[in-house]
Amino acid sequence: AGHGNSWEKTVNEARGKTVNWYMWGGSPSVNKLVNGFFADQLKKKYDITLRQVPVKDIAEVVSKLLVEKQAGKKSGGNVDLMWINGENFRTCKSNALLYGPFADSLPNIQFVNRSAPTIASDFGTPVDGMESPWGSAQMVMIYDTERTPNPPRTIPALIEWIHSHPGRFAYPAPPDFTGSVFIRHFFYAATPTGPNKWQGSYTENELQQAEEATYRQLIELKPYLWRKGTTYPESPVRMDSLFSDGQVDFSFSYHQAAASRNILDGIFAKTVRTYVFDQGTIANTHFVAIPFNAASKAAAKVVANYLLSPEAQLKKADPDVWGDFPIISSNLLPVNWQEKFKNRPRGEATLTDAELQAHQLPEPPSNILVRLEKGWVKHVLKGR
Amino acid sequence: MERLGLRKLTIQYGSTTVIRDLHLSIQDGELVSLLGPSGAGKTTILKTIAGLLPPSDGKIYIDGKCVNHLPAEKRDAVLIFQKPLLFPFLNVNQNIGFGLKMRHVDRKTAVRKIERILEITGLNGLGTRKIHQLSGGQQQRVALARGLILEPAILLLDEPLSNLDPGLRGQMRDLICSLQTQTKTTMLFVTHDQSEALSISDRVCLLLDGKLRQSGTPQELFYHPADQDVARFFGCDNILPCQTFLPEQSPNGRKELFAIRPEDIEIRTNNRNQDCIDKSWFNGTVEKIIFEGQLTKLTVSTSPGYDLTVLCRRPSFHPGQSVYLRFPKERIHYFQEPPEES
Amino acid sequence: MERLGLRKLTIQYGSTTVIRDLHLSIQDGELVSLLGPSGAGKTTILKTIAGLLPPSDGKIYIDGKCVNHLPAEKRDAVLIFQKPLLFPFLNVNQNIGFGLKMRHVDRKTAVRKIERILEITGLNGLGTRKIHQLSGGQQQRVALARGLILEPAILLLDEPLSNLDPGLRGQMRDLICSLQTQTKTTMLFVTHDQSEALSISDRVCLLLDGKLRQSGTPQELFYHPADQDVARFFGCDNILPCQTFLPEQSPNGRKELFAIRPEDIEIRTNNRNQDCIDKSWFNGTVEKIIFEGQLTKLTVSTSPGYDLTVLCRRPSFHPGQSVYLRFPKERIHYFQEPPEES
Amino acid sequence: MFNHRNFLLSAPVRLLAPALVLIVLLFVGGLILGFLQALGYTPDEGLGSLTFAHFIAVFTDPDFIQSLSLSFTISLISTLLAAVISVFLAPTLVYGAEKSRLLHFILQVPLTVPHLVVAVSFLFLLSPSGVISRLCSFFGFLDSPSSFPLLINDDYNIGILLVYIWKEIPFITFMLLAVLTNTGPELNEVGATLYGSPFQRFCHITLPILWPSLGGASLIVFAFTFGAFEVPYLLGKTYPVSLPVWGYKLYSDIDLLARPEGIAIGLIITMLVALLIWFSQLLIQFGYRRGILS
Amino acid sequence: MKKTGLLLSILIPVGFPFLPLVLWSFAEKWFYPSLVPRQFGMRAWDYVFNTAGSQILGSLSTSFFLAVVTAVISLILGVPAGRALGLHDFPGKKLVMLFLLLPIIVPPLSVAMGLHLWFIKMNLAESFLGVVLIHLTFCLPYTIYVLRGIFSDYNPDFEAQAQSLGASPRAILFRITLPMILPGIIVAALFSFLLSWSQYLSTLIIGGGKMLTLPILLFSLMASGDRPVAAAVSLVFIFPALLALTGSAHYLGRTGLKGIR
Ligand SMILES: Nc1ncnc2c1ncn2[C@@H]1O[C@H](COP(=O)(O)OP(=O)(O)OP(=O)(O)O)[C@@H](O)[C@H]1O
Ligand SMILES: Nc1ncnc2c1ncn2[C@@H]1O[C@H](COP(=O)(O)OP(=O)(O)OP(=O)(O)O)[C@@H](O)[C@H]1O
Ligand SMILES: [Mg+2]
Ligand SMILES: [Mg+2]
Repeated sequence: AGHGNSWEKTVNEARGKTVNWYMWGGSPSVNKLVNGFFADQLKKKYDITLRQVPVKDIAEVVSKLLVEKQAGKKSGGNVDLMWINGENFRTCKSNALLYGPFADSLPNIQFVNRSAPTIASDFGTPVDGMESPWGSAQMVMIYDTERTPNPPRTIPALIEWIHSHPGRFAYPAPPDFTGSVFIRHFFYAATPTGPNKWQGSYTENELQQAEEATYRQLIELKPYLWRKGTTYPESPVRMDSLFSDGQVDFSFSYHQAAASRNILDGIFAKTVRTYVFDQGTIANTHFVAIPFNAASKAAAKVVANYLLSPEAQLKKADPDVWGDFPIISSNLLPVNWQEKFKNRPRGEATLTDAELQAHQLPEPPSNILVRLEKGWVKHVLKGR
Repeated sequence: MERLGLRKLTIQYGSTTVIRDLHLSIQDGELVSLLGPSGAGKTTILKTIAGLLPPSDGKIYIDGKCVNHLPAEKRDAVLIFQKPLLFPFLNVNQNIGFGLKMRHVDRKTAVRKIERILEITGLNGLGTRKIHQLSGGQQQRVALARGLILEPAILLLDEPLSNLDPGLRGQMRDLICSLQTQTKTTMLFVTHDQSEALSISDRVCLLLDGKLRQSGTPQELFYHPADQDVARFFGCDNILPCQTFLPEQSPNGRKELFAIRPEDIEIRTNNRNQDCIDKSWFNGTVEKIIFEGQLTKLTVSTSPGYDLTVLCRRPSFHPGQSVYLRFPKERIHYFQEPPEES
Repeated sequence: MERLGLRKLTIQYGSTTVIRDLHLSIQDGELVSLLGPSGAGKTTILKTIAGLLPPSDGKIYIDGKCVNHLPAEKRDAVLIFQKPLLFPFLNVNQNIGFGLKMRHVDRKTAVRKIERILEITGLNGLGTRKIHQLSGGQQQRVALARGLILEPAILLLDEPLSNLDPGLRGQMRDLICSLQTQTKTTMLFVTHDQSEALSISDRVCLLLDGKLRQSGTPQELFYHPADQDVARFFGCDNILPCQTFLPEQSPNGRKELFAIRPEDIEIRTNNRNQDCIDKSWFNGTVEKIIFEGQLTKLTVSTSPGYDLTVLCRRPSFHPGQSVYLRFPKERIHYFQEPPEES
Repeated sequence: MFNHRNFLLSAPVRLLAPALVLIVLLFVGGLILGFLQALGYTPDEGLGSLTFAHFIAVFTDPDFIQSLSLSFTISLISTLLAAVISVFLAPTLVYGAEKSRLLHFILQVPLTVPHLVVAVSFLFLLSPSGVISRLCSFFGFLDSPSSFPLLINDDYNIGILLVYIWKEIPFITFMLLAVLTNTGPELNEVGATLYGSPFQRFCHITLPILWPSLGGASLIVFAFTFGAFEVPYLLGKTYPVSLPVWGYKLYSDIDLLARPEGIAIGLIITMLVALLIWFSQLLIQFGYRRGILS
Repeated sequence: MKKTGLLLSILIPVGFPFLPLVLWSFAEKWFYPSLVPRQFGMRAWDYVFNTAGSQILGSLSTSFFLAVVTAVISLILGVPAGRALGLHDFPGKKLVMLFLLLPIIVPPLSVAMGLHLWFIKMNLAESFLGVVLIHLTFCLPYTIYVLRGIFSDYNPDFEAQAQSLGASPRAILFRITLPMILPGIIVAALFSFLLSWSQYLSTLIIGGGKMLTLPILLFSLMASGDRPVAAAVSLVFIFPALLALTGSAHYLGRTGLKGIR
């Protein structure tokens, strides 16, 4: 009851406030969901004005917070909520840029299986309630059944395919996050003992060997890539255009429902489908966090809580809306909601939950991720 | 009654003195012209009177009151600039009424006044025209009207005719004269054109090198110049030593130079000997003949070694011809003071 | 030898005809001036001759060859514009040598020629000056030199003096005259100033309303105008009906009007009765007296109801005075043709 | 308060003061503060930790030469091309269609379109599947889409150059048009009567007239393209990147240590531009002394 | 004839880049290599005006007010400065001019980076005022540049004439000086407006995304690869600028937008 009481206070405090939610603004469907349904509901339910601030890369916001901290701006900050995970979270956490812990005080956190490793830690960094989960995603390969009836289902097969189809494959240049996740699959393929190796303990030497093998593969692949690897699509979106324009035969997305969305928007042909590698593809969780100097912390918490509500999660999972995985476990939900989640529609190109869950790989710790991105730039891109 | 009085007026731009110790007094209803070559400082004087430039010394009186410390908009002297300077974003009526508006004259009176002034400046029917739809002469008339309508104690006109065609210039000159007679406005009219100054004004003031050299009726300045410079300014190039040409006539030893106007010199061919026995005639040779229309200009070299300029009508000489010349006694002008070195 | 010939030259801007059926012929070594009021089309003619404007009809001959289809740079006619239009990015020498450079004249010859022309235009020592370091008169001289150095078949001068101070204007006029005598360059000199045209040229062509009205020596145009407009242009305002003033002198019935120059009218006070018995004298009343310096302008109303303009020196009349006037027989100019309606 | 008589009569100093204060505070102040930060100043550590290390890090980075030469080539080529085309375009417009208001309006349109939008539209035009590629393929010039040459994110920066040329030609042309209309056709007519052929007139009259403002306009174009971010960011290759893109990437890196280096790159751009102005002034003065210019 | 040829040879290269923007904004389905969209539709425009309407309208008005306020302040400071530089001669004029006009050449990037930290400290970062200030660093010099040109052709005798006709200094300023330089003021305002309107990086650095102007919105949309939406927003972005140009075409006269960047 005490718990409920303090939450009531939070909700009261949040009333009439504005929440500036800084987030990647590159997806019209996400923008539409946030500015439309979410904003309307929050206004109606809590009298909170949700204002989306679209940014190109959330890292810019992290660096902005760093400067604000440096400049001693301890309150009244403009960022109330940010969509974040991985390296950005690690930077924020280690530089004390976050308000919290707050996630465990959200009433709706009860629907989340907090002990699941992908939720308890974010790219190897313990979450500790400093951020609140609100969705998860998995990388899927995208292909056109008309052009490539039998896509390669393993990394080695993909490599072989690229060799025999020069110029028909491209990947975005890391540190773009889609490009980055793609090379992590190569890194896992180059790890003899399998991906789980990096979740536990490993030696520097082992890491270096796997890294070098990864780069060797990628360098060797360069001449067979689109434009002979002299340039890379700078975003997944650019790669999607290349794919839909028939310049390349594959695309991939760190979002399992993106292809269905694109078919609906007329960007992809109706014959486009997705698949996952036999060894699996990487999946992760994305979170929202509240900066240390946020002006409307209470309202931000209410928003974070709302994002975990079955209603918001179901809406978000609708392929017509976005198609993002729900982060809440349906077995923790009331029965009527369990039904709704089970029967929710799926896009025609989206794989089934079972298929996807059977092929999930964890993210490596974010320090490895950063090393891979930097190493790729140095060795593969610049050729040093 | 003295409308305008300047007492020991000195004006400087930075450290260069343009006008030094100027005295001037203009009576009610007079039209005085201020004549001087380009750069003499005429505009400078008008601007100072109008209050647009501060004098560095001296006093300015308008209607008997010293106005040195009044800003331009409070002085009852209106300056009309050389260029019409009509406000291009206002029409003719609005331009003419500008000064009235600034003085908060009520609309009705203003309209009546504007109508009357349009009438007397011959601008009827042009009231609603835009400025760029007017010819140069019309623009200048609007500028005049704009000043006249305020009925200032004194109207200062800065070469209002110099931007006009010769034909128009004559018309405008007549217009100003007739306006002056009609409205009795006191005017100070600045010009660098002597015939303009001589023909238009009651009194001419000649300004040379920042000083007022002579002031008087047009005839006084033209026929009785105060010094050599004044004489030369009015086209009297023949300034000669008394000793050489008039050894016995020289009334007293002090006078060293005299002037004779080119059109006053008598000239004859020297073959009609019968008349030339008079001692007052002397020899010369025609060097150059330039036909200038009404008068023809001869350059005649004389035996004492002086080149004389002679103006005469329809001469029948030819270059190289030997002629007789005479200076009619009554036309010789002796300078009042010993001429300065220049 | 004919240097320049214009035959039935017609020039239009769009659909308005500025020059109609112009004939003109200029012989080798002549200095002809083309005189006309502002807007008469003088510049237009020069530009057409120089090849900068295409004529809409007629032929242009230079040195006997028809040049209608040659572009400006291939015509042997050099135009000197009203403004000096010196190239600001070149110094004096480079400006003067511009035409030689265009003709690929070798450096040595060019330097020699430039030196000579600097000499005769009085610009010695200014060769390396920048343009903006020159006075207005010097700039105009450089412009002249720049044309003269090319020794063109004909040099076209467009009011080269009109931008200069009166003092400088006289000097430059003399310079052009002396250059013309020295270099024997054929020149067509455009001006709107009659005294300039009369004093400078061998022959004057008067352009009015797009037509060549009269062409002849300065004296011919001044004293024997071809028609009323020409007479009026040269300041002869007294154009009178023969019947009223000269009933018996009228040589034949066809002549309806005559002209008498204002300075040619004899005028006397009518109190000296002894002389005025002659029938040729008639009565008048002085209306207005304007002192203009050398001459004084009288407006005299006559009993037949005409206002005459009379110019005389040092008159002793006063307005309202009754005077006697006479038209000397030999000064009366009958027009050759019946005057047109205007 | 604002005194109207002061506005009309007072000394230039008082008229200039407000603008000068603002520019000195913001512009000069910004540069100085930037310099301090590039030297490692942080509010926490104060002035004690100043060091040239960040500048040295930038200068010794092998990417620096690459980025510099990339930025320099883009600016130089686009400036040169735009200047050359404008020099021919401006006289054609003045002597060919002086009074055409429509033409002038059309030519002004590119001036109002932001670089960002131009970059977007050229992306749509030039990309491998862009409108031009589609046109080529429609008319059968292409056998496969990948045979269309790479014009965006390419080795030769064709896309960036085209955007700049499209934007800057009108800019330079308008500067030149103003000079030509102010000068009027008379000098050219003088040249014609002094025997100059059209080509000689172009070389000996039109060019010298245009030279000063052409130089000024080109300088502005060069400096602008040298310091601009949007176009190379959107249309440039993945690697190497132009100096401003590199600078901003470092500045907004989540690694705080990269920030002074980013600011250092911004200042290096500023210094290079200042150097360029100084050098061109020197050239002009040299030209004066030698009598090449006047 | 020749004129028409010239007109076309200008119109085509100028107009061509607008073609893909217009086509894409109405494209529903447009796969390579078809020359024109296979299916036209209003999806993108629907997104711009309905779905994201409030956001786009919001950034449109942010951009607009930013540009207008910047232009107005530039004029208030720039008119006196332009007058001093155009009308008066004084020692050190060249140096002052260099100072005032240098920001035209120096990229705003460096200044914005330098000021950012202090703007945060003074609570100017992510504020309207802060962004106005950073825009002023390059808009004001442009305004001064334009007005200096206007004032160097300006005849102060008009003011003297008005004063002699009895106008007080205040009346002279509002009834003579400002009307006389109105074309210059319009051009200068347009310059400032356009410069501020299309500014991206310095707005981003100082505004930090909070000042959501059109360029920032367009930039984040560019990442989406939704070409129809990007094209539609681009067109929305150009439109007010073109409108401003058309509206002031009368004042621009023959010299036009000389010197705008
Ligand atoms: N603002 C000024 N600063 C310095 N000197 C000036 C200024 N205005 C005029 N002068 C100088 O003062 C002298 C007188 O100038 P002013 O304009 O009064 O002559 P002006 O008699 O009106 O000549 P004009 O007939 O050419 O109009 C000239 O030598 C001129 O160079
Ligand atoms: N480019 C033009 N287009 C149309 N009409 C013109 C043009 N140039 C001149 N005119 C008209 O042609 C007529 C003759 O002009 P022109 O310049 O030849 O006169 P001008 O005799 O040289 O006059 P001024 O003495 O003023 O120089 C004038 O009525 C003028 O308005
Ligand atoms: Mg003057
Ligand atoms: Mg002319």
